[in-house]
Amino acid sequence: MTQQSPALRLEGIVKTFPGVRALDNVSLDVLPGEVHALMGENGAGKSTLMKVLGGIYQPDEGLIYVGDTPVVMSNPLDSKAKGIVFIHQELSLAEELSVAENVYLGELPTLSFGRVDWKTLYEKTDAILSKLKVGFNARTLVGDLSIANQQMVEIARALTVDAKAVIFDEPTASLTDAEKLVLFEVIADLKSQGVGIVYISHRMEEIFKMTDRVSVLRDGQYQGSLLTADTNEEQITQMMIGRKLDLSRAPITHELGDIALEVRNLSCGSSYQNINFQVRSGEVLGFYGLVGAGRTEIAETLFGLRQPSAGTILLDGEQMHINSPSAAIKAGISLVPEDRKTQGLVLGMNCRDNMTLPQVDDMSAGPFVSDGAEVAVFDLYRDRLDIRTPGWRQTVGNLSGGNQQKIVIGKWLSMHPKVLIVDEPTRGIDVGSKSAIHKLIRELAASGYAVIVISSEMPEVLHVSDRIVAMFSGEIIRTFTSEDVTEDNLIQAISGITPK
Amino acid sequence: MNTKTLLTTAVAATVLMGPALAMAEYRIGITQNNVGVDSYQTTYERAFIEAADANSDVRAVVLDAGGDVARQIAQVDDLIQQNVDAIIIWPTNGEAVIPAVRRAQNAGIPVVVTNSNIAEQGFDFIRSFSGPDNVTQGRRSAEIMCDKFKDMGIEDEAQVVHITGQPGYTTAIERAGGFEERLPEVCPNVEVVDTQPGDWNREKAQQVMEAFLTQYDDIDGVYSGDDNMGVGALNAARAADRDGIIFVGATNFAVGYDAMAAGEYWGSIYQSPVDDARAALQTAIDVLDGEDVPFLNYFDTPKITQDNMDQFTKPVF
Amino acid sequence: MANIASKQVLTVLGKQGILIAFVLFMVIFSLANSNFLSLDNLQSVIRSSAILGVMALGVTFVVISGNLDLSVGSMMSFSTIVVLDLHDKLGPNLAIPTMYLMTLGLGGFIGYLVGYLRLNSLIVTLGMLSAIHGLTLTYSGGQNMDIADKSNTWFGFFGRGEIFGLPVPIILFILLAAFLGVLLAKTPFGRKVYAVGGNPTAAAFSGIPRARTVFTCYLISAFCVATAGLIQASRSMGSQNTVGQGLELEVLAAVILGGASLLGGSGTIFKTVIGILILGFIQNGLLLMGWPFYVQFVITWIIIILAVWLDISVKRGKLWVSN
Amino acid sequence: MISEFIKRNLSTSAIWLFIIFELLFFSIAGHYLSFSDGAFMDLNNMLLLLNQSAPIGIIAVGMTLIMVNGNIDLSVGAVFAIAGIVMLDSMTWPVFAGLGDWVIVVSWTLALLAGALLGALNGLIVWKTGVDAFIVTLGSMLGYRGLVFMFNGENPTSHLNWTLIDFAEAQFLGFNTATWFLAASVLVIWLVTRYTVHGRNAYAIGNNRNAAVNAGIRVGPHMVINFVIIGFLAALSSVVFYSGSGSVNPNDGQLYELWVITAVVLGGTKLAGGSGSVIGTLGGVIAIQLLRKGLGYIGADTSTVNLVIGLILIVVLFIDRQLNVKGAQELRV
Repeated sequence: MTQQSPALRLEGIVKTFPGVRALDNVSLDVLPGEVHALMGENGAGKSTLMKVLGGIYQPDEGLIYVGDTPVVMSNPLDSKAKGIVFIHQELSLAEELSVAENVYLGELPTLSFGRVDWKTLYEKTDAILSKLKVGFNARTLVGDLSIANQQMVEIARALTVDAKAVIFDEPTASLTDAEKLVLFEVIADLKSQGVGIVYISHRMEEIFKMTDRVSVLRDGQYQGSLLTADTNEEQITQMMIGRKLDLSRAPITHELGDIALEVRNLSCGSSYQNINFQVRSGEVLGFYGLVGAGRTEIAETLFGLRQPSAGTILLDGEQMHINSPSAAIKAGISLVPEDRKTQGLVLGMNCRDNMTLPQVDDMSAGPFVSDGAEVAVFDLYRDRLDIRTPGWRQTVGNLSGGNQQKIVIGKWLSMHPKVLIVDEPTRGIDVGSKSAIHKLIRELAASGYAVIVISSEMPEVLHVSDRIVAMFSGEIIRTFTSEDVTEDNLIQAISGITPK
Repeated sequence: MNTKTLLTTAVAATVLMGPALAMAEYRIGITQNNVGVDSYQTTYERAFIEAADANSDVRAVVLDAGGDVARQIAQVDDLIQQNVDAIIIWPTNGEAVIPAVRRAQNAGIPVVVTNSNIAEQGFDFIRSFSGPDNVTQGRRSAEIMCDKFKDMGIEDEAQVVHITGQPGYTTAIERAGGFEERLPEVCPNVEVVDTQPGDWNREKAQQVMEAFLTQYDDIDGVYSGDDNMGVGALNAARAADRDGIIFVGATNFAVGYDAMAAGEYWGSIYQSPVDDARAALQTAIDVLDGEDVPFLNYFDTPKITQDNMDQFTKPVF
Repeated sequence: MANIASKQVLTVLGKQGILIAFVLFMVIFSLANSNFLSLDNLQSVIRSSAILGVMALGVTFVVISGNLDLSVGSMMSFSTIVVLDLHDKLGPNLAIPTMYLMTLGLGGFIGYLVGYLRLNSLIVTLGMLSAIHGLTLTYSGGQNMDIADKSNTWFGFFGRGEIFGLPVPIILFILLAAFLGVLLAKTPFGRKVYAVGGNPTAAAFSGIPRARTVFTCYLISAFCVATAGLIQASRSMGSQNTVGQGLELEVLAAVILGGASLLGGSGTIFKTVIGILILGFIQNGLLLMGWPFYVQFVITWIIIILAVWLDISVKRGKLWVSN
Repeated sequence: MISEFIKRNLSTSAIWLFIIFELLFFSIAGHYLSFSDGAFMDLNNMLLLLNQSAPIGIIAVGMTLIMVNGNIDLSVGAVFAIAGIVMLDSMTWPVFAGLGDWVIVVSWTLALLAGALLGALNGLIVWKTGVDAFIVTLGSMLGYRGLVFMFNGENPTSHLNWTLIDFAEAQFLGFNTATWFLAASVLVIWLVTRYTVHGRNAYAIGNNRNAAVNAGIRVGPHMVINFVIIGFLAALSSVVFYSGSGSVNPNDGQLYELWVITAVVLGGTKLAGGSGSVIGTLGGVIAIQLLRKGLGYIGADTSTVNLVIGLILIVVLFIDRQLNVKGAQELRV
């Protein structure tokens, strides 16, 4: 290792909450000009650590150094002033304000009497934007930008200060490949300026492409750091979960049934055009593509949340008119939506009520909801999906991400659908729960469900799918079978590169 | 086709309204307190419009302040702006309208106050007040009650509760003042044990009375600022099976008149909104005609009790 | 240790705070005035709270579904005026159902605007507050409505009647509270109301029709308003056009006091009833102690803020917000 | 992007189109229905209109800031009454007896201070307890009204000072005192919203509170400042108005909150916060005052005024919805 002092150094950080030791003696150093990956399952302590760095939490013990100076951060602005900058995973922008105001949110340049110095503001922002090579300027309203461009605004924020360390928290979640390349250039640029970079991501490909070192947290404890070049995916995973993870393809061990769902020439405005595919019962059909390729929109159309502009949907060979979710449910289609917190769950409700929500009309004894029937359903799927909760009265908002996702899956399994659509089944879920959910999807297919899995993670699609539909820009480019799929041609298909 | 229709309408309107406008000698604007809040004010408005329509020399601009003093002041300014010949005002607040009334006077527009007078500082700016004498009404109610107590022989021990009108409203203040001033004069031993506002509202008065009934075991008389509230109080007493209470009100409403006929309600003050409205309009016309108008132009509001009610027709409101 | 103890105190207070406050008030008032706890007075308070209470039951549904209803006051005036007017024209047998239908029509209109057209409920009901008042005035011509022959009708039953010594308004309030309480807590519809209010998107993704659920909530609210109007009309046999003016805020205050969140998704009928009784007893208690009516305004202010504050500080685990 | 631009401008200019429509309608209808000689669109009548818009208008300017910030204030009517009482009552306090007409300055200051304090109290409660502003101010709407009554029981508080009234009735460059105060409030708050850090942060907080918090903006102090401003403006509206009328009923200002909110929403400010402008609000205020004035001018009665204003509010909301409606193929949740 080099002799230079780290850009950011943590020493023996301890943070306890009532009953939990969220961070247990964590030490970490990020060198100037280094991209340092921080990995760990959800609940491993990453976000607590970030909050300590952001001044939102004060550590119980331990010291933070920026350069050689020990610092105490009292709030996010304070930590930014001390040279630690965050780029958050969730967009955190004010849409009615201009790009410039968002970039300098919380620290607008001022003149006397608290006036905003617009001239300086626009000049400084445009200077940053030109570095990012984006197609909009400082005066554009953020609300008029695409999601990806909004993410670029978020990144522009990090460049406003003389940062010693920049922390990227899942920055590529909503970026296209082209935009990812710009982001990686930005990171390389920061790196060459001697900034220390912390890169948090679940995506192994990015970790191996981008980072110099990997540090792993597990259960609030520091597990060690490895040079990225010297390690591999399995080793990191093992550090994260403490055991080996099987990412190999599960063999098909059962016969496929009849065609459960067929879609012919389905189009929906500008979202997607001329979509054709079939799913058999017992089969897992993967949909792979970039965010915005039209995958989620197809799922939402099948579930009656959007109206197609053309095309037909056949279920068991019969043409269906699905104009509402209740019609879809009745027809036997279920959708596990991509965002469980906003779309999947009523967070203030208890576990049981969430699980039985779509079928509450059928749970009744006379005019009343039957407590017994509901608890029976809940118990069944709690056991089957191994949902960890103190009891059905527990408010769903208090569960971990993995358990929440299992509640959503249980909710739709209990409807006994013919076709189960799962959109991003493991987004934001720790590795352990991830593999449990993958296993579950395979089992569901084996027991005769037709399953559609939409995912942005290639290992996931490869792992669970029998066939994979590759989408690009609203169209199906190619449907792969398990024999002809390779990582290379899959990536080419979803990037709009025509295969040779 | 459309243009033609429009043209025809326009011509027709000119033909019909032109002469009418030309003939109208006086344009009189009125801004009322809060039409629709109770029947008295509604009947007043209707009577006023009828009286104005009946008089071919008068065109009336009829406005309503909705109980909001700011809106009333705006309406006075509007009337000044429209350059009416006279303004009649039913003040939402007897003092707050004084500057607006002064503006009217400065613009050369005579102002007549109706129903509820403005404060004394404003007397210089108005030509006349036309309406009931609310202080006298309060005094008369006290007399009605006292006389009844004397008949019953309880004038030395009787306990009275008092339900007032809308807080801050001149009529309410004047009636309450008159009552509380006169009662000790005629019946020095009668005690007013409690006073609460009923906001001119029957339901509110009923609630207030319910609490009074719980709180005081001995209530001999109830004075309410008007019959509407009085009937609310009566309902409460009936529901609690408390008989023998003497109810006296003011502004005899139809419901009060009926209750009197039924022997449940003792007395009130007979005050007709029709008389009130006509008197106001006539006062304004007289002022415009240059006649000599008394400054305080009270119309008579006599006592009405179960004993003499056959001399009065049932109020229409 | 002390910290944990205070946290437990906070939790208990938060969960049962409203009940504790309720009991506290009862004790204070009964010490201050011996008549306060008399059966007569208790009955009188509940009876006079019944009208407000019946309206609050309906508004509870609307609030749990994530909306507001500021039009209940002027809608109640409308029902009262209409049923009184129709009583003499059609007789009570026809007048009552007709009035219910007309009120439900207004509720349905609001429900359509908020449910199906997805317009903001605060503004819609604010507009309807004014519009329905205008409608009532147009209908009545601004005149008070009185039943001509008060002694010769059974119409007084709903407001003045008694069954086994219990006033009918109280019985109606209890029956409606029980019915709506069960509807909200025990039926599929009630579950949907909570889901739609708690997370409308997730409800839609679960196949629950938001529009129809919200629409139904406004119908329920209108039904309650019509019942309140009926009790009111029957009780006084005559009414002004402004009889319900301002009640919307008292009703809302009671619902909030009962712990329903304005964001939707939480609250119960039982808690709303407690909220109504607290308001009723404060009003009555202060009146009995001979305090002017406006002291009640100030006390209601303090209680509402304390109640909601306690509720949310339990949820976030601390009393004060720092940021 | 172009259609976005058109939509954005259409929704902000809609209120002015509506005002033009009202002017034309009342001019034409008034020609047939009014007994007045003067034309509706007479210059003096329009100047009067601005003057009459002031009481609601000055408060609405403050409400715009509050609503842009993502809050609401239902207590403005009660603050209006309290400030009026403080001003009129303090003019008679013996302490100030020697001041002559200078007492006016002192009384104005006291009233404005009272308004700002009551606003600050609301703001502090909203900030420190974390209770929703709707609930806090619903409570203080009652509580402050209680304070009004405690001042002077149920009696009006009155004091006629002719110097003060002359000041209120004065004209400068053709505009009335109240109009100047309205214009000044609009201008100052417009400058605050456009050009100050506080104003921009208020938009940011209303737009995306989490983003603002993450960026280190201290949400609480900004909210308190805005509540102080609206309290101050409610008091300013009050002192301007009561300078010209001299008497406060304890019930004055009731329902003002509803009128003010109506004006602000008509002016295009979003209830959810983050979007809106005081210029639009000025349009909303003028539109309402014009409607009241015009309906009176053509002889409509109270019931019609209520009906029309209520329905217009709903129609405006409906049109706004239609302008922002999503395509048929969009997600329907």
